[in-house]
Amino acid sequence: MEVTFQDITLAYPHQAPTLAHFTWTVPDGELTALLGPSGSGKTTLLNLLAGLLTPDHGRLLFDQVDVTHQGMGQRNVGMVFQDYALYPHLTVHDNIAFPLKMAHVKRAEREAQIRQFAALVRVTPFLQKYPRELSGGQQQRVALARALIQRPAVLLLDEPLSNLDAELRVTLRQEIRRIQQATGVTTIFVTHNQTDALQIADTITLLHHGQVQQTGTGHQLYHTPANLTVARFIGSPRLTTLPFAALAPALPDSLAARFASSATLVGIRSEALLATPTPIPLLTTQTMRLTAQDFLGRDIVSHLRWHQQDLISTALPPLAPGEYPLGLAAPGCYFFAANGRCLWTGGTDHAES
Amino acid sequence: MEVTFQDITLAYPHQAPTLAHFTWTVPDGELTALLGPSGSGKTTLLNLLAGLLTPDHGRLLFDQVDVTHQGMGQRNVGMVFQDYALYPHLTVHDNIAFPLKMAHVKRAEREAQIRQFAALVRVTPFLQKYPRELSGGQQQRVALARALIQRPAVLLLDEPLSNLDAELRVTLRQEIRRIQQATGVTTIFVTHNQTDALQIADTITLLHHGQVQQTGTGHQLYHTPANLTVARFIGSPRLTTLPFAALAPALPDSLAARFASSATLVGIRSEALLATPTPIPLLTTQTMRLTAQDFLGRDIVSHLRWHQQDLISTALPPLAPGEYPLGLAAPGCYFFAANGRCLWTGGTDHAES
Amino acid sequence: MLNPKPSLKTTLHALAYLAPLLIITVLFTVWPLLSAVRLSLATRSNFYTGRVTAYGWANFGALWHDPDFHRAVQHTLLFTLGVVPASVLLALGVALLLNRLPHCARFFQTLYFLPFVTSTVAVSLVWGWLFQADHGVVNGLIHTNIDWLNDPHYSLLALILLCLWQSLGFNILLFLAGLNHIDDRYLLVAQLNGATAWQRFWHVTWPLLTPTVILITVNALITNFKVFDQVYALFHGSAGPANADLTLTYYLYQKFYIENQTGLAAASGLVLFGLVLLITGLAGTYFHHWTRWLRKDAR
Amino acid sequence: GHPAASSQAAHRTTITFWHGMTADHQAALTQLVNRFNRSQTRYRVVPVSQGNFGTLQQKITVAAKSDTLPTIAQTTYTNVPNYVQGHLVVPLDAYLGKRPFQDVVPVFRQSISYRGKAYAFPFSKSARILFYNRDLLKQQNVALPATWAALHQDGKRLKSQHITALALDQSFLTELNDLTYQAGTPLITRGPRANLNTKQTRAATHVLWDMLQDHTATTAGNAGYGSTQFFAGKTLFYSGSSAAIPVMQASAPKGFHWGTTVEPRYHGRQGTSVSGNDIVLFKSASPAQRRGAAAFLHFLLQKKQTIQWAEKTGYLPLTTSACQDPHYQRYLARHPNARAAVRSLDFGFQDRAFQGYPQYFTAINQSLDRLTTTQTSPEQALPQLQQRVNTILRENRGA
Amino acid sequence: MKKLLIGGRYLLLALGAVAMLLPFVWMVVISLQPAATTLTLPTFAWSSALHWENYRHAWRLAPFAQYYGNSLLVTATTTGGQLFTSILAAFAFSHLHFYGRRLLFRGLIALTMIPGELLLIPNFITLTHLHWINTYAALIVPWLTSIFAMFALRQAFLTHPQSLYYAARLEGASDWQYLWHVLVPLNRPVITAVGLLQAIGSWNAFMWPLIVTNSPRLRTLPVGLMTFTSQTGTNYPLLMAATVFVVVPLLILYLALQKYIVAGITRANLKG
Ligand SMILES: Nc1ncnc2c1ncn2[C@@H]1O[C@H](COP(=O)(O)OP(=O)(O)OP(=O)(O)O)[C@@H](O)[C@H]1O
Ligand SMILES: Nc1ncnc2c1ncn2[C@@H]1O[C@H](COP(=O)(O)OP(=O)(O)OP(=O)(O)O)[C@@H](O)[C@H]1O
Ligand SMILES: [Mg+2]
Ligand SMILES: [Mg+2]
Repeated sequence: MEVTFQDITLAYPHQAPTLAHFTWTVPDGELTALLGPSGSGKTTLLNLLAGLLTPDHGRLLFDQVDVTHQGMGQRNVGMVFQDYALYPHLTVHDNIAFPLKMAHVKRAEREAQIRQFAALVRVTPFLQKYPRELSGGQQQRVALARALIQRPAVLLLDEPLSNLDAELRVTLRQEIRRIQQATGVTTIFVTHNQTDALQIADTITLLHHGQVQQTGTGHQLYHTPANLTVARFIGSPRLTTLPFAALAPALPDSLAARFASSATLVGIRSEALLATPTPIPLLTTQTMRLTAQDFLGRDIVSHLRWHQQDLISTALPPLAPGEYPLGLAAPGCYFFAANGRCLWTGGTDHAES
Repeated sequence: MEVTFQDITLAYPHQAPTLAHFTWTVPDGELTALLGPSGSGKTTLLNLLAGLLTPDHGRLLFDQVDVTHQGMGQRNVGMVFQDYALYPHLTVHDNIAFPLKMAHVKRAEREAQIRQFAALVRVTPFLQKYPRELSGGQQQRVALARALIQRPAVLLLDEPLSNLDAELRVTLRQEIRRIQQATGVTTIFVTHNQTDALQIADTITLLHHGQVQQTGTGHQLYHTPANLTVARFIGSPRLTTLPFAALAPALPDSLAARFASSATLVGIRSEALLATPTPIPLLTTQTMRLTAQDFLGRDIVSHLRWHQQDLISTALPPLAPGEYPLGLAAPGCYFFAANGRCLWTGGTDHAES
Repeated sequence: MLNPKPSLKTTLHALAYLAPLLIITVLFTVWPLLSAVRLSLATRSNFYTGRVTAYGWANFGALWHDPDFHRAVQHTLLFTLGVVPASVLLALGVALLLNRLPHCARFFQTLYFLPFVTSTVAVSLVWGWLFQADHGVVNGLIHTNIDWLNDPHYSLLALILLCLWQSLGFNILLFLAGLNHIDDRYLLVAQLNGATAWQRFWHVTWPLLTPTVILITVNALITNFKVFDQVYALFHGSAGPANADLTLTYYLYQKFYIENQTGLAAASGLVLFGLVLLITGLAGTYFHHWTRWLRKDAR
Repeated sequence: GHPAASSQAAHRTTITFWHGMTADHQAALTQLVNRFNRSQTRYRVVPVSQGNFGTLQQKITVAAKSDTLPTIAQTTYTNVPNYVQGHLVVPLDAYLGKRPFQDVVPVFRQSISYRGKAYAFPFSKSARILFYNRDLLKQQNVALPATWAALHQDGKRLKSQHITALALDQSFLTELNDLTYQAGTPLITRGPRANLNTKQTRAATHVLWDMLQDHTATTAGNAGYGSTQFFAGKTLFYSGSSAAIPVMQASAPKGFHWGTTVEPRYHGRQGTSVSGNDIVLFKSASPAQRRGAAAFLHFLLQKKQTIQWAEKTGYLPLTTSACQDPHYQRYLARHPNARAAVRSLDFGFQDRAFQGYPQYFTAINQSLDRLTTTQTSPEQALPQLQQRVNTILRENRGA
Repeated sequence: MKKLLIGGRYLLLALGAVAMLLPFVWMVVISLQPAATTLTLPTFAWSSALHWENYRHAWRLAPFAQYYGNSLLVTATTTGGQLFTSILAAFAFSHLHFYGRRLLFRGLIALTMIPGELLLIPNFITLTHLHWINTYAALIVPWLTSIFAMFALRQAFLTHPQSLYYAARLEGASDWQYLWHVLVPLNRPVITAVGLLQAIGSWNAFMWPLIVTNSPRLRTLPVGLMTFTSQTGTNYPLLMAATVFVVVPLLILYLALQKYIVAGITRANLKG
């Protein structure tokens, strides 16, 4: 099922529109990750899709069929709610069984499926418990099982893994991916976790200010961001920015001249600042002061200072504070226009094409 | 305030104890991160601390004072609940104001503080809204403001950032850190996000199977895990394990001989498998087959195959699939005993001392 | 839906759910009401045949000039004022005491519910006995020798006490159900937020209980405005000494069934209707503000 | 169900009889009805208890408005004018003839007719009498009062002994009726005309009101009946209905001796209110039912039936011949307390029935209630009452 | 301190309980006094023997077995009907959106303000036209709805998080299924309480059954209580005995349902 938002506007009562003239197409049979800052309207989008909200204006198409005014019962959409929405009076078993019961699935068949999905999300030991007797993560898993068991035409997952530990998270996202690929159900996966998004999504859409900022694979969003917002949002640690003017003198003359008038900001990924010598081609080599290093597991975050600018690198080995000559690699270095548009992405000028 | 759990046992009705003879000390004035898989009892621990639960057995000490049977009102504990528990009948403003109102803080003073904390968690535009009109992340931030404004003696944060995007997450965890350091309030921070834990915690405690597995700084837990559970839980991608016997022939003889009888499992961190040549001292160099590479932002996850074992490396550059000679570095390589105890951690044999 | 837009379709759908209630209500309440309106405007009619020969406002005029009617209105207002706030507050108080009682909760709840189970006739007899001037228990308790049921100064108070006592069980039960509806965690959080017991009640329990409070208050207003059975039973089919307990419904009953003054009775019924409407309307407007947080469609 | 009996029953005309009798009275009535049903094969009377008289009245009202009235029902003759106006009832004489009424006790006959036709058949009748505490009477050395004045005088003397002379029911309307009748100026006279604010009425009212004021008399208030105080030994006399005699007998404390006598005189005349219920025949009844009803009423007037009714219930026999019947006289000899009521029949009287009587009744009761429970004096209350009743009469004349 | 508070709570409750209990005790005590029709209320006579046979006599004086059957039938059907119609309407008023919703709701509430005494006659006439007088239909049908019950249930339904409704709808439940599979079980305490209150009202209803029926075959218990009162006096002990056995089924019902009324589902299941 391909889902299309056509020029949709939606405003909650007494406030500015959350979505204004919003247009977006979710490709059929793919797993699309929806990223965006808190409050950017991700849940609102899902609610529109599910039919919980009706747009003030615009149309919503499911495979070219206008469903804007269809009731929620008719759309066959499955959803994991951000607050799980488990039925407090039903046991875990009955919560998972609910969609099947509604569909009058035979008892034996139902039980088999419940067993299967409960095992999948690892809640088998809790089947006879009530939601209030579960931990946060367990509740989330029950909600996930309940949405998956329904085998909907469109599956909406609103942060389905936010309360799970790393291990479970990996397992479940792989399962979601597996189920999605096996059934080919169009899936939208809202998450704040970029690894989740990058790991399982076919495409990623970044939502901000009520607009789609960019749609693409994780690689595209990371390496060729459409604009500053995307570049800043994707990647951890966050993109370091400095005025183009500050860096220009250090750049190769041709590059500096080419963007002198258009670029206002430079963005530098943490892995683009390297210890020299290095085989990687560099834009420039500058002496920077290492002020501190944080050890975060396998990452070493180095805080650098250069010409009154703070920079961050994750590509340095453990070093004592002091001055070092560091190289700036072209990939991982972006130039942005005043309106935020990305002008240059480390040599692959996709943004210009 | 130093918090001590002394031999605490707690079982929910009709089930095996969630905590059994649990002993743990939370150091005074520090920010302790509590990690653990979903359902391991983290929320239960916080509830015990807050007085929402009374242990079946054992004592709970606040600065050596037994508070096991004190009511929650007397403990002056602030808490962010995993599901926020915002008052549905109060606006955001009044939700945040609640603890101050209870403490009869003067109006002007109260308003000033509310303004300050609302700005801190970036909910100022929503002050007059009701919780149900907020997005998930916004609700979470309100809950955080409500807990922080109370200036409690012990602050308990149950996944306070799980629904926030990376940027907000960084900002808020730095704020939490700042407030914690400024006020010196003993803080326990439950999280599934290791970066959060590694970034801001003074110490990290890993809870599993109702027991503390290890307490230490992030560096300690990562580089010198006490046991297999810890080593597996911390670090992403997850630790790869293979039978000791499989690796033994490739190891230096002295090392292989020394652990031949005690070690059963080897754990290898993804950054310990390197492209050769490399300046880092290696345990061994082996030819491995690169089967695939995933590009996750700045990480490249390489899937390797060697002697029927699957291995993962994040230290390889982009390469075409094929056979490569790869080095195994000592740091990031652990030997474990059959009971899971860590015997050797890449040369720094802390586990033996 | 989150942003509801009623349409013909949704209206028909909703009507299907409302139909059973509406059909019976129209047949047995709305229709009779219309005939009451007709009666109230009839100035000349045959009581038995119901044939009306002249219409006008005379019945309302007659009420306006009838001192008994004035008395009835006055008593009804006084009575309601005496019963409703006290009944709601007392019931709430008892319900709070009973709520989550560690031991014997069921036992006490049953005791408090007893008066409501017992039929009004028996209850009134019992209270007639309790209120006796000479050996009455009430006088014995407060060391007075008031002739509760024969002294026009006290008989309304006696009625108020009886109704308070009897309605308590009803309201307590609803309050208990309402209290149970409140998620405990809000109280726990409030406790963590440093709220004292009183603060917890006032800032958490009470606002979350508003739907129940509204229900009980509106219901109490309506039932007590219509009080009749208790008057009839307590004063053996009279309106108390010197008409001191003449309430609007009693007035209506008297006009209708004893004096056969249909028009007056219907008119007084409509005045009563209007009066309750006005007062509950005022109460409703007041409550409207309280329940802002509950309303999902608009703020 | 015996098949023969039921097929026979199918041929019978059913006469529905709504009444307001319960307990022992209902049992006595059922017995009478059964006997009637056995005595013939054409009609079957089905008695239906409709609770008490209040609910019975309400039920008749409701049934009248929906055309579901029974064949006959118990009611008071004072309702007859309203029923006639509503075209609900039919005269009995057309079916019963005049003859059966000739034997009816004269005072009961007063209430039978309205506008020259017999509508109300007397049924459960009683008279107002004076109960006295035998022991107290002897102890205080008081004679049975012949006049109201004597009663008041005795009362003043008894007051020093903390004894109240007279206990009255909640309302003293009956006694006031008696007094004004005795004074020769009934409250309502032909017309109908209300004489509620005349000198005589005021004087008569004062007889009772003064006694209440100086506590030589007391009303029962909410207890309803003065027998409570009477049995408590606090009052010497109790003015009450003869219908209460059987109940009084049952509820008298052990060792309490009491007797009955006729009401005192006033202005030298005797006069006693007779009250109770009657039976009316509704228009909705079919001719056969009407005939059956007549047969049943005829049956009730028979000496055997009416005596049995009187003995079982404490109501008065309906016919003069029954009163004089040796059988009944023997009964009176055995039950001396029942004698006063029968004696009262000689000077008994009944209120005049007129349209609007129920309203009048409510109005006067309310006024009297005000006299007893508040500081209002007859001079204040009666003019108002007169006015109100005038309005009532005027309105009903117009209707 | 905590103990003191709890103690105070019990003390207050116990004091109130005496006031609540006293009339009931009195009722039972009177029911055991020697029976006779009297004009006055008997007073306590503790020393005398307890006349349990009053209950037997009272039972025999009227067809109470028949009355019991009728009361049970009428109460069960009207309460069931009221709950059914009110649940449906409460759902519409709390979850559905339609034109005139607020107006209709307020209008219905307003209708409860009309005194029943005013409606009695027109309703009786309606029943006459329907030929329902003296049938079970007359006892039952007009009482198959209760606006109060609707109001009470709507108030409760309003407080549930909407996400439950949406989740159910998305999972393929119709409104009807959501109502009966989720909303009703979730609100069991309130529904039980309201049902109980309605049942008591129906059980004790007096005027209506008396007016619309004519034969003892159809009459209900409260009408039976009239047997003991007449114009000339009341048999108080028997009346009280009968009242006791009228009340007892309600008490049993209450005791049976009590646990459902105070068993919250949304209660956080933390110990302590
Ligand atoms: N019912 C509502 N009434 C009014 N405003 C609302 C309502 N629901 C959401 N909003 C507002 O609309 C905006 C978008 O909300 P939405 O829930 O879609 O955000 P989100 O992207 O899901 O955020 P999060 O990641 O924090 O869950 C927010 O600013 C929120 O305050
Ligand atoms: N009220 C309860 N009744 C019964 N069992 C419970 C209850 N609350 C929690 N449990 C069980 O106790 C265990 C620990 O729960 P807890 O909520 O402490 O986990 P957690 O570490 O907070 O997990 P998560 O990260 O998923 O929130 C879980 O297995 C859970 O099922
Ligand atoms: Mg959201
Ligand atoms: Mg938890």
